[in-house]
Amino acid sequence: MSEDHMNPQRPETAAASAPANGWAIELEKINKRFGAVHANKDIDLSVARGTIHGIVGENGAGKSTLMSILYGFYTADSGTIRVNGQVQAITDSSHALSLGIGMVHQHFMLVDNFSVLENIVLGAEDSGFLKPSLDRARKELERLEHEYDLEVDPDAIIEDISVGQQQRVEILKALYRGAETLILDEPTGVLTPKEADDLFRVLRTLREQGKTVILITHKLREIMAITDNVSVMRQGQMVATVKTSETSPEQLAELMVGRRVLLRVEKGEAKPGKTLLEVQNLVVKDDMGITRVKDVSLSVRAGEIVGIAGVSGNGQTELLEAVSGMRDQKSGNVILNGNALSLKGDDGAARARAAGLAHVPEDRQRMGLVTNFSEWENAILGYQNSPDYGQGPFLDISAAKKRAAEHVKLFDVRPANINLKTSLFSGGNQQKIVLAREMERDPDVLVIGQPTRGVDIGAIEFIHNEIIKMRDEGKAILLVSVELDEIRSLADRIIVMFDGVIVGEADPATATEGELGLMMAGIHHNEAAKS
Amino acid sequence: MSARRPIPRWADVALLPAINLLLALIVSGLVVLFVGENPFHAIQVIIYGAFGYGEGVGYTLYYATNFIFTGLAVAVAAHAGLFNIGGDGQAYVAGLGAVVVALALDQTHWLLAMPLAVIAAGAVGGFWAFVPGWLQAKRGSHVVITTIMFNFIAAALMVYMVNRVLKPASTMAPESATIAVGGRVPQLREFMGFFGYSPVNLSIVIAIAALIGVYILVWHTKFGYAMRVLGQNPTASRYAGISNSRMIMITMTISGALAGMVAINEVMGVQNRLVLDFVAGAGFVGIAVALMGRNHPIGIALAAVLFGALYQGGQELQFVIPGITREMIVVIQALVILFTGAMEGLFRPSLERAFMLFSPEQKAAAVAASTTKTES
Amino acid sequence: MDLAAILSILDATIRLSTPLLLACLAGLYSERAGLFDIGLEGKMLAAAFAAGAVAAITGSAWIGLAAGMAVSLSTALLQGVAAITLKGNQLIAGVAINMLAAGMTTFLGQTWFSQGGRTPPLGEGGRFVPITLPFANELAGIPIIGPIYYELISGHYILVYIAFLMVAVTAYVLYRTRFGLRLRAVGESPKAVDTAGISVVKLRYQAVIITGLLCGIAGAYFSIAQGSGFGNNMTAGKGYIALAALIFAKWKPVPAMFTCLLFGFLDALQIRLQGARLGGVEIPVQAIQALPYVLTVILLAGFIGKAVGPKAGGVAYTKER
Amino acid sequence: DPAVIYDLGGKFDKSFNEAAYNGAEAWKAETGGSFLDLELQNDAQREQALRRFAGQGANPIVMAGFSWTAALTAVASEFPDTNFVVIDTVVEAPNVQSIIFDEHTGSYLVGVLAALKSETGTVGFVGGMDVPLIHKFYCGYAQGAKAANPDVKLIENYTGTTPAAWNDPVTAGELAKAGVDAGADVIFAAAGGSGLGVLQAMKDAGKFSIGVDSNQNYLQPGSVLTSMVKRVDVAVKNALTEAADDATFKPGLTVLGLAQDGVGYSVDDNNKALLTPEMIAAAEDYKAKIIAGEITVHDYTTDSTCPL
Ligand SMILES: Nc1ncnc2c1ncn2[C@@H]1O[C@H](COP(=O)(O)OP(=O)(O)OP(=O)(O)O)[C@@H](O)[C@H]1O
Ligand SMILES: Nc1ncnc2c1ncn2[C@@H]1O[C@H](COP(=O)(O)OP(=O)(O)OP(=O)(O)O)[C@@H](O)[C@H]1O
Ligand SMILES: [Mg+2]
Ligand SMILES: [Mg+2]
Repeated sequence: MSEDHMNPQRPETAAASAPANGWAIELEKINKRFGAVHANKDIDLSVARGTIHGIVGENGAGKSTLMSILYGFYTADSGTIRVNGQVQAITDSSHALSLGIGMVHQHFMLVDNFSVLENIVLGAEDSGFLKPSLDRARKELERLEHEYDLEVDPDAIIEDISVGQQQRVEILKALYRGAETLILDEPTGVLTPKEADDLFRVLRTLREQGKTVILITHKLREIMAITDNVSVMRQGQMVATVKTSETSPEQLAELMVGRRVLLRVEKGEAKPGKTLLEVQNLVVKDDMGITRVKDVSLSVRAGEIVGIAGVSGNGQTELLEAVSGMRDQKSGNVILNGNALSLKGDDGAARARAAGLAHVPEDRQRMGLVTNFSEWENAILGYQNSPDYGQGPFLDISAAKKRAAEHVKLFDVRPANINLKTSLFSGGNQQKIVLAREMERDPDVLVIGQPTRGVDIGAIEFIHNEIIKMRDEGKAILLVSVELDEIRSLADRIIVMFDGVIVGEADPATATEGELGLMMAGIHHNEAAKS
Repeated sequence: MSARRPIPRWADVALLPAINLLLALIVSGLVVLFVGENPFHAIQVIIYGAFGYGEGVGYTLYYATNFIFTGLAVAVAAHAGLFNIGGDGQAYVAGLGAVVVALALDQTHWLLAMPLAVIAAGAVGGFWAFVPGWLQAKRGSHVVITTIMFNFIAAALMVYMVNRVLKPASTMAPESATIAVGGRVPQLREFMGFFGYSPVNLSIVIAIAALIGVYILVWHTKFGYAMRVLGQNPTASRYAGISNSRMIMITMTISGALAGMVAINEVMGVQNRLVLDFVAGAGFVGIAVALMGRNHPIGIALAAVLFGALYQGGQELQFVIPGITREMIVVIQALVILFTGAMEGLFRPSLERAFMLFSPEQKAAAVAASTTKTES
Repeated sequence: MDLAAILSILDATIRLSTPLLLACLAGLYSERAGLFDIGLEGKMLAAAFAAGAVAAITGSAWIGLAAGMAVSLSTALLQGVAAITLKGNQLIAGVAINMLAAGMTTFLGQTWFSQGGRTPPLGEGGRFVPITLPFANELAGIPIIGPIYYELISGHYILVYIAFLMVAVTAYVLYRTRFGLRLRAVGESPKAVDTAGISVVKLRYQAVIITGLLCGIAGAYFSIAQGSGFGNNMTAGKGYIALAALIFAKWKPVPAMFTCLLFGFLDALQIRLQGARLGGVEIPVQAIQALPYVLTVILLAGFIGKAVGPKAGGVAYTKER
Repeated sequence: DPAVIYDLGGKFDKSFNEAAYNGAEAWKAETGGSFLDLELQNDAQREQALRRFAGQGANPIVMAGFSWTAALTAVASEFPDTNFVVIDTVVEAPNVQSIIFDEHTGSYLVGVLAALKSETGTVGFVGGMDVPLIHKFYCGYAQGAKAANPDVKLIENYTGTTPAAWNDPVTAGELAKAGVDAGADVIFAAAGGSGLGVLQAMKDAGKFSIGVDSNQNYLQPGSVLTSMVKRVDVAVKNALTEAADDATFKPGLTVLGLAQDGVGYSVDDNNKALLTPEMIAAAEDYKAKIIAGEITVHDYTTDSTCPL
């Protein structure tokens, strides 16, 4: 990479002179357009071998696009890629793999109904027959697992294992293919702190072995904790590359968003009122008939936020679905505003809404949105039968559009185009669309799952403030998040779930991360307190 | 690779289909040439036969009426994510509803008989789709299998009903008694001499109403909204408080009822009696019509007229050029489906490139892109 | 029912399920690769015609079979170009193929043979003959086992044995080979396949080729084994039934075999029940003719439950605009 | 020019449409004339085709099939100067000749032959679809078989319920095989193109079949016992000659039965060896009695019942 291509506004960077081990990856003047969107504009990026290089940036800044180009999944419109100093025209993923570049995508690229082993050998089989490949992979896997302390059951089916484990499979997949440079796109978005720690331990081991890691994340804490260098992108451009040791979260946040961001949640005392949501001895099964929620009781009062912490897959999802009427309870009761939620029919969610509940689902793309619908159509999802959106059987489109426009304005959804398909909005903005819809109905009870998953820090700040505002208006809020930080800063009471039961309750003001972590691992409160 | 951009909407909905249709006609022309006839003459005859004179137009519209009904039936189900292959069977059994009402009321007036027959045919056709819908909703039985099976069951049922129940004992032909004038749907030619002897009848008004009705249903009612949510994302529809099972059953019923309207056109409008296999594959043509019309009423109307024109134009071709047989006409229809439906993307890349060249700013970008590309 | 009657019905079951099974396995490859195929009917019909025509001309069943497979293959590739390369709607592609085959076969048949689209009846050699398995005659005398071996196992066309062999081959390929792994993966998640460095397009074409070849055998079975010469539309909707069987079997090879045997059995049963009486009253023949379809629906609703196909089925794979 | 319009089965249905076509071709060969013809695709085209040909001045217009009643009734009066000939149904109009065949009597004779040929005492019937005309064949056949052998067992089968029933030799062949397994050694096929499957299956089984409509004995020589011929070809050929001229045109009903050789059983080199002189004698005896009115064969289509 030559000096004269340097962007003059760019703060002087770690990338200026060649590092001791040389560059693993050098990108020069990369451009990529998607129709009218200029996703990558003249991007330069150099990654030193044997380092962990972070990339941060707002939603839609072009991070994933850049990495997809490096991985050969997209082709750049122009620009040069050097791998180990050699110019390469990476035409497809198999080419990237052969150059020792592996990638763990933001949305995992796994075959859900395959076993771990099958996913790992897919595309890297030794011969036409599967058995020798699988046998060799099993041995190799044992070695890798041992070397990096990455434990997964090779015969487990992907859809049965937790996201954390799925991610390990993705990493193992890359390592199995001999990756020297590993790209991770938002790897911790779905991980618990413990799982994230495990991941970082693995990444450090990789670095020790001389491998290179590129890490995209929205969590500045992680950047500070693990990376050597960090690059910041904004609106398709690379705005800075700095040594991590020479920067601070505040500076990074400002570079990303272009303004100061408050990295803490500011909230006053909770003033709890009467109980609005009560769950009594709830038992819930999942689609496979496995009992996921085992005799859970809890209550949420007006004006308080109850946070449910726990490693994902411990029944939170089914709890949320049962409370919001999407899934029938096997036994027990869900009482909304004093009325038990009826189990009749498969439209329970409508009855829950009628009783004053709003629901921000964990998985916005699968549940909270119809991604093929335009923004305005999504703005009425779940409330389509409300008289606000038309008398009798007819749908009043202009009323719906008007409401959608209000949502867009209030929640600063970008782009502010209510006719755009929601699949074309970034994750953060998709989340805002869902939040706006659910919050603006003025519900008594708000149930929220993973409110800031994959959302950039600017949007997180906004979303957290909105949730606090709801609480202060006297709503009962049940919050599920795998982000301990988030739970601790938002919740007034914390309930920890493990294996379908509540293992303890904690006060966010006093509970330490260690205590919570132990409870999330299934160790009961008192035991946790003792240890 | 060269940069592209999506072609303008008008080109997408008009130019591209026109090019595709042209290609289909060219390939069909080769088939015509193969049997030693003049392809240009053949195309001329098809177009003239379909649109060139009143009676031809009437026949085109009569066929289109059927295809609108079956196309809408497929489309409505498709919006809810259901693939109804059973339009043929639903239309067929609906004939029972139509003929029973028509025969019972044929001494009164069509103003009484027709609405009641519409209800009866709709109910029977709807029922024939409701059962697969119910099985899908409650038992998870794949609606594609069940509707295929119901087509065969309908055929068996109708052979029995026509020969053993509806057929007057003394007649030779397997058909019901003839419906008297009071039970017939008036022909358009009674009001508009233009249509000659063609059988286009007031059913086309029902078809137009159905087009508008489906448009309103799908895009302007809460039910239609719920239907589309289900079709796009069944998990999201549960989240939205929509009863998926109820939606499936109701949608299938509506779909079957629409297919059932074919019976009004055929039984009361054309044949004046129930004959075996009166649907003549219109249910299957409906699949192509709906797919080519992209499940939108306007598209369906256009596709239905296209197929109507191919049927009628094809018949004209047989009259005028004896060397052309009915199988060749099926081949031509298939080619039209192939090129305008399945291979509609054939020219999209070239069109995209062509439009690039007409857009100056894009042209500059493309040139820039290609030069940097060659440098690297 | 005596043994002879049972053997008669089971024998017919095997004959009737063979083309269904071949078509069903054919569909399995495409659908596992994420391509809906309602064009099985058309490919079989085209193959039946080609096999019948070529066998009539050359007098060789084997050349006829090869011709049937070649024509079915090219038809499948046409469908593949539409659905894979041009990313056209897979259902329309299937519908078009079905219509094209229906029209083309009769049209060409009439042009070439002037028998209304039929191909000339086949003489010796033009048609497959049932094969007698080793020792069938010797063992025929042994009670129970003998007749079962002689009537049921032995004495079928070679294509029948190929069909059943293909079940084992398919199961092996699908679950024990690299190709099978990739095939199953591409129908579930083409993106995962693509990022693993495998060409989705190539894989889907490979699947389409196998589909074409198997449909070719199925079609040839109609015209040069079970039948003698091609007749218009002689596949009579079997392609749709095969599709139903595939869904019924949840896209798995061994269940596909049992489903096709079941469908074949129901058909054989229907044939033998015509004219049956219930409580002294003759059951209308139409009721018996509808029986296989009614029973299928009942079995499906009662015992099979939800069939969830390959997740990526029906959509073309686009990685980039 | 005269015109011939075929029914939905198409010109080459191995059944009456094909016979009509053959008749027209024979007329052409004999007279050197030419004719127009058309295959229908659906019922709505019947009136269209009639008007079209009549409007073009085609005369006479000949059509085959029992479904023409309504269309011809409507159109005949519009073209009083055109002569129409319809086969298999009756339309009453001054310019229409309706030709119907006594299929039941012809079938009766092949029933007699079948019963006499059968060694098992079981004879079969495979029809295309369970429609009245096919029932008429069956009912005559059954009466004849019973007459020749009162203990005869009859197996009655139909190929299907969709239009494919007329073109499904595979299913028809399976029906024949099932019949053989149930003891039948002679099977009468009245199933259009499907019948070929019966002929083939019976040949494969080393048993006997009976063809229909045209003389099908040549299709599987030595296995086709005889064919129940229905001389649609002769009717068409005669119609093309006679109806062209008003002087020879015979409007009204023409019934072609055994006496007119409109129906009958075929004997030629292909099946001579299969029929013993006694069998032929018996058949001729029944034929004479039917013609003389000593035996009445019930016609199913008169009341939709079959007295068995
Ligand atoms: N396949 C695509 N087609 C069209 N536009 C795209 C496509 N992928 C990305 N874009 C556009 O490119 C821009 C950059 O997207 P990219 O996925 O790289 O963002 P990102 O930085 O990874 O964001 P996030 O933090 O949300 O993951 C987006 O604003 C989007 O509009
Ligand atoms: N097919 C597409 N067409 C247009 N834009 C797209 C497409 N796919 C993704 N994008 C855009 O790419 C950007 C990022 O997409 P990506 O899938 O990485 O984000 P996400 O997971 O939805 O959200 P998050 O932002 O943080 O992770 C978004 O701006 C999105 O709108
Ligand atoms: Mg991203
Ligand atoms: Mg993202």
